[in-house]
Amino acid sequence: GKFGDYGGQYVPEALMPAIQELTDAYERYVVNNEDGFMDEFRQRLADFGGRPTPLQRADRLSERYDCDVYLKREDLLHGGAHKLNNALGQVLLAKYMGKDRIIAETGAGQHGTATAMAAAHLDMPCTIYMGERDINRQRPNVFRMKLNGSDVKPVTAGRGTLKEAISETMRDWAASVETTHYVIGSIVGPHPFPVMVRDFHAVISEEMRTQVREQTGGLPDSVVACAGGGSNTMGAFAHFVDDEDVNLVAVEAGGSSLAVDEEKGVAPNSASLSTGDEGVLHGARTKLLQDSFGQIMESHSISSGLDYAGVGPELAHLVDEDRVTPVAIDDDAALEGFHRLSNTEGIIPALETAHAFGYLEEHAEELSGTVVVNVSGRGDKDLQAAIEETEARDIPNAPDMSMFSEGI
Amino acid sequence: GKFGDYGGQYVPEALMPAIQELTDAYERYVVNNEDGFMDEFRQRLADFGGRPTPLQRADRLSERYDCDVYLKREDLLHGGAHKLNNALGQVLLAKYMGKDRIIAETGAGQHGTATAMAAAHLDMPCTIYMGERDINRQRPNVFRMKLNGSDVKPVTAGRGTLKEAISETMRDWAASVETTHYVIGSIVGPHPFPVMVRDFHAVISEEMRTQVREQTGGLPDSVVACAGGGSNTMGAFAHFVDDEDVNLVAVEAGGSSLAVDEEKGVAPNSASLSTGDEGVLHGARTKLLQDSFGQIMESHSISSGLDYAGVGPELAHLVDEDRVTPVAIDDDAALEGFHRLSNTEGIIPALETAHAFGYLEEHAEELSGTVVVNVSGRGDKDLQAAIEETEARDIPNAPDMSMFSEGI
Amino acid sequence: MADSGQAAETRRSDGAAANSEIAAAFDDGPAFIPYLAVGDPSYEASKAYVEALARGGADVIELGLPFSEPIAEGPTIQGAIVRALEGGMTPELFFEFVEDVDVDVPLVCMTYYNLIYQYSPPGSDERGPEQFVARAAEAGISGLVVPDLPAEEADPLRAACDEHGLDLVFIVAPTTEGERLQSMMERVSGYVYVQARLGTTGAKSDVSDQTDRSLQRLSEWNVPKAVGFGISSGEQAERIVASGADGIIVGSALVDIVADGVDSEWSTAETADKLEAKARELAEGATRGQTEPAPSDE
Amino acid sequence: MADSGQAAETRRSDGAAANSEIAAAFDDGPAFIPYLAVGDPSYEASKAYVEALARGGADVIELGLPFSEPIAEGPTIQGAIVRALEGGMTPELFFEFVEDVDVDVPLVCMTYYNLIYQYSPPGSDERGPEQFVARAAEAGISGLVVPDLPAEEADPLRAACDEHGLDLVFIVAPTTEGERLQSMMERVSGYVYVQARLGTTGAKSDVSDQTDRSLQRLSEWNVPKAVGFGISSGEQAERIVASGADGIIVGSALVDIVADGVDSEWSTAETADKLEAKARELAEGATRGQTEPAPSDE
Repeated sequence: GKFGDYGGQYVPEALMPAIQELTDAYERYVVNNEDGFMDEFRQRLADFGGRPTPLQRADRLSERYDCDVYLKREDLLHGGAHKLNNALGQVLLAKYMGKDRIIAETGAGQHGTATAMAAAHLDMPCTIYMGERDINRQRPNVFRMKLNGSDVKPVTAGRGTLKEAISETMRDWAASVETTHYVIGSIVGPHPFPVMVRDFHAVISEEMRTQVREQTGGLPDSVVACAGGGSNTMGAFAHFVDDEDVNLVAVEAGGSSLAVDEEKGVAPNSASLSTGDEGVLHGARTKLLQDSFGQIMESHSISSGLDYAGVGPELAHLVDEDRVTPVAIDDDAALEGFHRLSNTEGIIPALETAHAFGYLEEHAEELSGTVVVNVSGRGDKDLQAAIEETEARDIPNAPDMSMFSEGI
Repeated sequence: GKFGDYGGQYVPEALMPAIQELTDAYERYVVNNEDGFMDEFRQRLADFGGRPTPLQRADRLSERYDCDVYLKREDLLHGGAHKLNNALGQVLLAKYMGKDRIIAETGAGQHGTATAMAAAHLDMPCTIYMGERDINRQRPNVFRMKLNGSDVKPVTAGRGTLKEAISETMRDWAASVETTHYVIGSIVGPHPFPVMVRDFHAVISEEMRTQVREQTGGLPDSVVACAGGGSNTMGAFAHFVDDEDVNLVAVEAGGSSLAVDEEKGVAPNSASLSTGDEGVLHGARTKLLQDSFGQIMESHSISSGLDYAGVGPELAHLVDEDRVTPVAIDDDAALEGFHRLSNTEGIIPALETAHAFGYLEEHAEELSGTVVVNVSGRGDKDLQAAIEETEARDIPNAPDMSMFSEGI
Repeated sequence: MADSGQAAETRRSDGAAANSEIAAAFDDGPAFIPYLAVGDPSYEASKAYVEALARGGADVIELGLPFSEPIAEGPTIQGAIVRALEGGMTPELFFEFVEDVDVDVPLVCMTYYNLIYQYSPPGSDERGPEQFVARAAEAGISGLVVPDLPAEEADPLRAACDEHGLDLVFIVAPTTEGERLQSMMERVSGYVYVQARLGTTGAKSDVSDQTDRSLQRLSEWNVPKAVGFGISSGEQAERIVASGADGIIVGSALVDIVADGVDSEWSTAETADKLEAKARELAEGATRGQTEPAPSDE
Repeated sequence: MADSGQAAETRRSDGAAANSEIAAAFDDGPAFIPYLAVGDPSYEASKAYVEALARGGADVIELGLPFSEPIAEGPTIQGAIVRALEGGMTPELFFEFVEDVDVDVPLVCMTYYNLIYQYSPPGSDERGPEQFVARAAEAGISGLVVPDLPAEEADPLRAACDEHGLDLVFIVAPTTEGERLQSMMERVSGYVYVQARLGTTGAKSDVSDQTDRSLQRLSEWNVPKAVGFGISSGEQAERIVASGADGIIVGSALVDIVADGVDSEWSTAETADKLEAKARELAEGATRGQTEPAPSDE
């Protein structure tokens, strides 16, 4: 459960037995494929999820950057993002463990919708906690969860966002731990979540490795993925960690600035790998955005899915070991990347994913050979945000959007 | 170019040379794979589009209907519907033909978004005509087209809907035919469009046939697909037409009633296969919703993608030959099907697709053996419509949606 | 049937009109052929307008029978069709109009194929081209133009026209060549509608030099060549005729006047006067074209 | 260091408190241990409230040092923490408060591990448990409760506590069993916090019979057992003590009074009076529990 000094199990005592039970189940079913768990998981990922996702050469980007840019198309997974890999794995694991109920929290709603889908598919009752403010900002996702039969519980405490929803889900779990599994949505939280979520997403790099060999005859020179909590990142990196010649680039949300406003407790970015300090949050020791007292800062990113003050402990460790290079890409560059992929390749990426394309543009001179970018999700969910954020800036490659000034 | 008495080329003389050039190109590239056209098409469908799409057993539906229900997951194709098969095929064909511009019309925006994606992917300038009223109803799709770099031209004539957009696109084509290809979005229009669009979508049933054999060891007993113009329908049927033992069921939009209001020129349905008469529309002889004078009726369906007064001539012919069974499913049953697939299988279907699930429920006693349903598209685009239409009715299996009364 | 078969044979061999009135219209110098949609904006107004065109010098008049999906029309004529349909125009009313309108020039019906295909006379269950043409002939229609009916699909209608002594006019586009041209030449009668440029109907200030090339391509046809698409002034009419056209067809420039009348709430008489004046300008232009030498590039 | 090592060894062998004041608090009948978040809703008010609890009969007081992500707390205490943070509470102010508050019972600091892990004294660059515990000891804190620090991760903090003579209280949940129970028993000192039921903190009207079972599981531990989670009345306090608890811990029921005071804009004195009265009810209930026979099912 440790990655160097990171990781661990910093949770209330009431949850420890559940964490231990989960650790045991993880080892039996996920690591050792007991009862054919991993076989069923992979079959369902194929049939229900649509795996394998393609590895596609991006012709225009390759020309622009004078190298071979390949796109790993996680945006084509059911639900529109890599999130399903993990949600499906955990809900299935809960079934194997004999749990009869699933809970999860969600901020922007991506993990919530993936969990709701997986729960419907596997016929598991599901409750999803979501801050009231987030509910109002992400109504289409709330509706999707309800359509999938999940119970969406508004959390009114505090500011009504992800942090409060996490606390509320922890509370539910602390009270229901014997019958309920808490589906954590990234490679964060106490052990075994970081390794388990990584293992469920590792199918991304497993496929990537085979596909890039088939298409280019060798391994990639770089693998690039955006990083918030880091689940798509570790999914894209996992099978390349031992290949020392493959550069692994984790692109964080640089937000509007890497500076912090300690007075207000606000970091206008989510670059915990680049700028964070070691600390303990949500059950694990990792790199965090925190003030000098250890209070967690409010993070910020144009993409709500990267907007988290922590990061997976394994990524933090790989950065300390110089195996993974963290790069911060700011909101403006991410938006430009969003528009570039949309209008030159015909793929509208999630704003999270767009950061990886901002990286290609800003670090073009460092690119060479084969560069694989993990297209972690599609941007349909971000249309309104893209309009507002594009209008607020001068983005040279954006289409004329005057007709959308009042929203879509 | 004929299917019995249906089909043909009823177009203005100015377009005939283009139609003939297209016929020639269709035969060379699509039928005879000249210059490896079909190979490139299939490769791009795989890498860019995400083919093959899975064939998934639907466990809950299978239990409910006491047979084996399989879902062909076209909703997982890039863009969220089968539409890309055809759009990518035609844009690529236009490139092989040396055209340097693409035009298309769109009503609900699904064909427009697919064409815009394909055009961006293949670096082809693209203009899309869309009625002004449709633009205002489908703003997210308009935005997606613009993000993909297409020029969206509002059509203000008449009522500002699909009919007017078709006329306007025809006008553009009549003036620009030498340099421009018109990407028609369904198996309608003059020859070679109905066969060409069918051939591009036939990959659906080609995959389906292999997959169902792999999973069940035999052919399906029935293949079920919704039918508007009929492109997903013929795509799902094409490779089974010669297998006389496979029932082919085309599920049309029964709207609110199969009766017509001749006075107002309105058919409150889009059931041209079940209730239409032979006539000539948009270049082909086929079954139409028309008044006794031959004026085209305004059709209606809860799903804008089925809302068309005509249908592909090949489908009309197969219905006359008793090879395809047309069934009309009304708005209420379609909505119930929408909710059923969403909350029992974790897949939110397009409202078009939902008609096929309405069919399963209403004709449950006729189902047996292996029933394959073509899930032609995902429902993300329909969330607002689903809220409004569900609220206006008493749908027993819908979630509580009171919080969405004001929209999402 | 034997008679009509013979008529067709005659037509095809000599290129003459099946309908003597249309043939006569081209005998006497270049023909001016205006178009209006019947029922735009009302039955009565439309009647006054058509009569005004005749007074203004029309040699043949094309009467549009409005169809709900006019895919070959530009926005101007589409507007006229929408107004006519909203005013309640139907095929049967159209034929009554033909019987009713007080003009002594041949009338050609311009419509889309579905209305012909679906037509059934009041009280009858039979539908189709034969029924339509019979009723048209009875009402006094001399010929038909069907923009969405290519020569390849035209045989049933051609046969019905032959049977009832109607001409069937085809449209030749700038892009029409080779076999298709041949196929049309074999089926056309009355006159050939020479499309001056690519695109749909609509008044344009430039008249393309594609016209000259089109007329050259048709030089061996034994049928009068009437040029349409985009003619809006007497001067243009003059140039076209001087280039060798046997007639000019004008639609959108006249429909524009009807539309202005609707928008500006002119009286029917006022609009009719403007139409008559415009018709006169065009007819006179056409006449000048025949007497003047063809304009040179100098 | 040698000394503290010895202290730890002593503690583990005999289960006694490392801190004599906490040990003393349990000597004299059942201990009443109330909780409040420091700085809720302000430094001054909070001081008055804590002093009121002491007057009401508190034997030990748990003082919450607020952390921004209180994952183990119910909504009531989370609300207190939000108010305290908005009021500007910091670790340094917390220690000043401890030095400042006028009570003569032992004070236990309840907080989350990140604040301990990050703590650095003013003017120092060094961070961590050792720094935190040193400052806490200096300020007069007698013990620590860290809800998100399981026994497995507690060794650095345990060592610092031993060095500075502080107790480290662990929470035993209804689900804690076997090796984990053992591991905690080896590390606990002062008292063990027995969680009465699953869930997070928060006043409930029912007190689960899980309490009885938990107390039985811990019967062999040589450390006082204080039961918390959901106790809100003197009657409940009485029952819990009668079941064998050595003390009761009450947080949410008191924080509710503070929250009511904020909502209703009571004066600080008014709220303090209500807190004192509630404390007295609970303390008296606990005392009754010890003298009465345990309630039977009859």
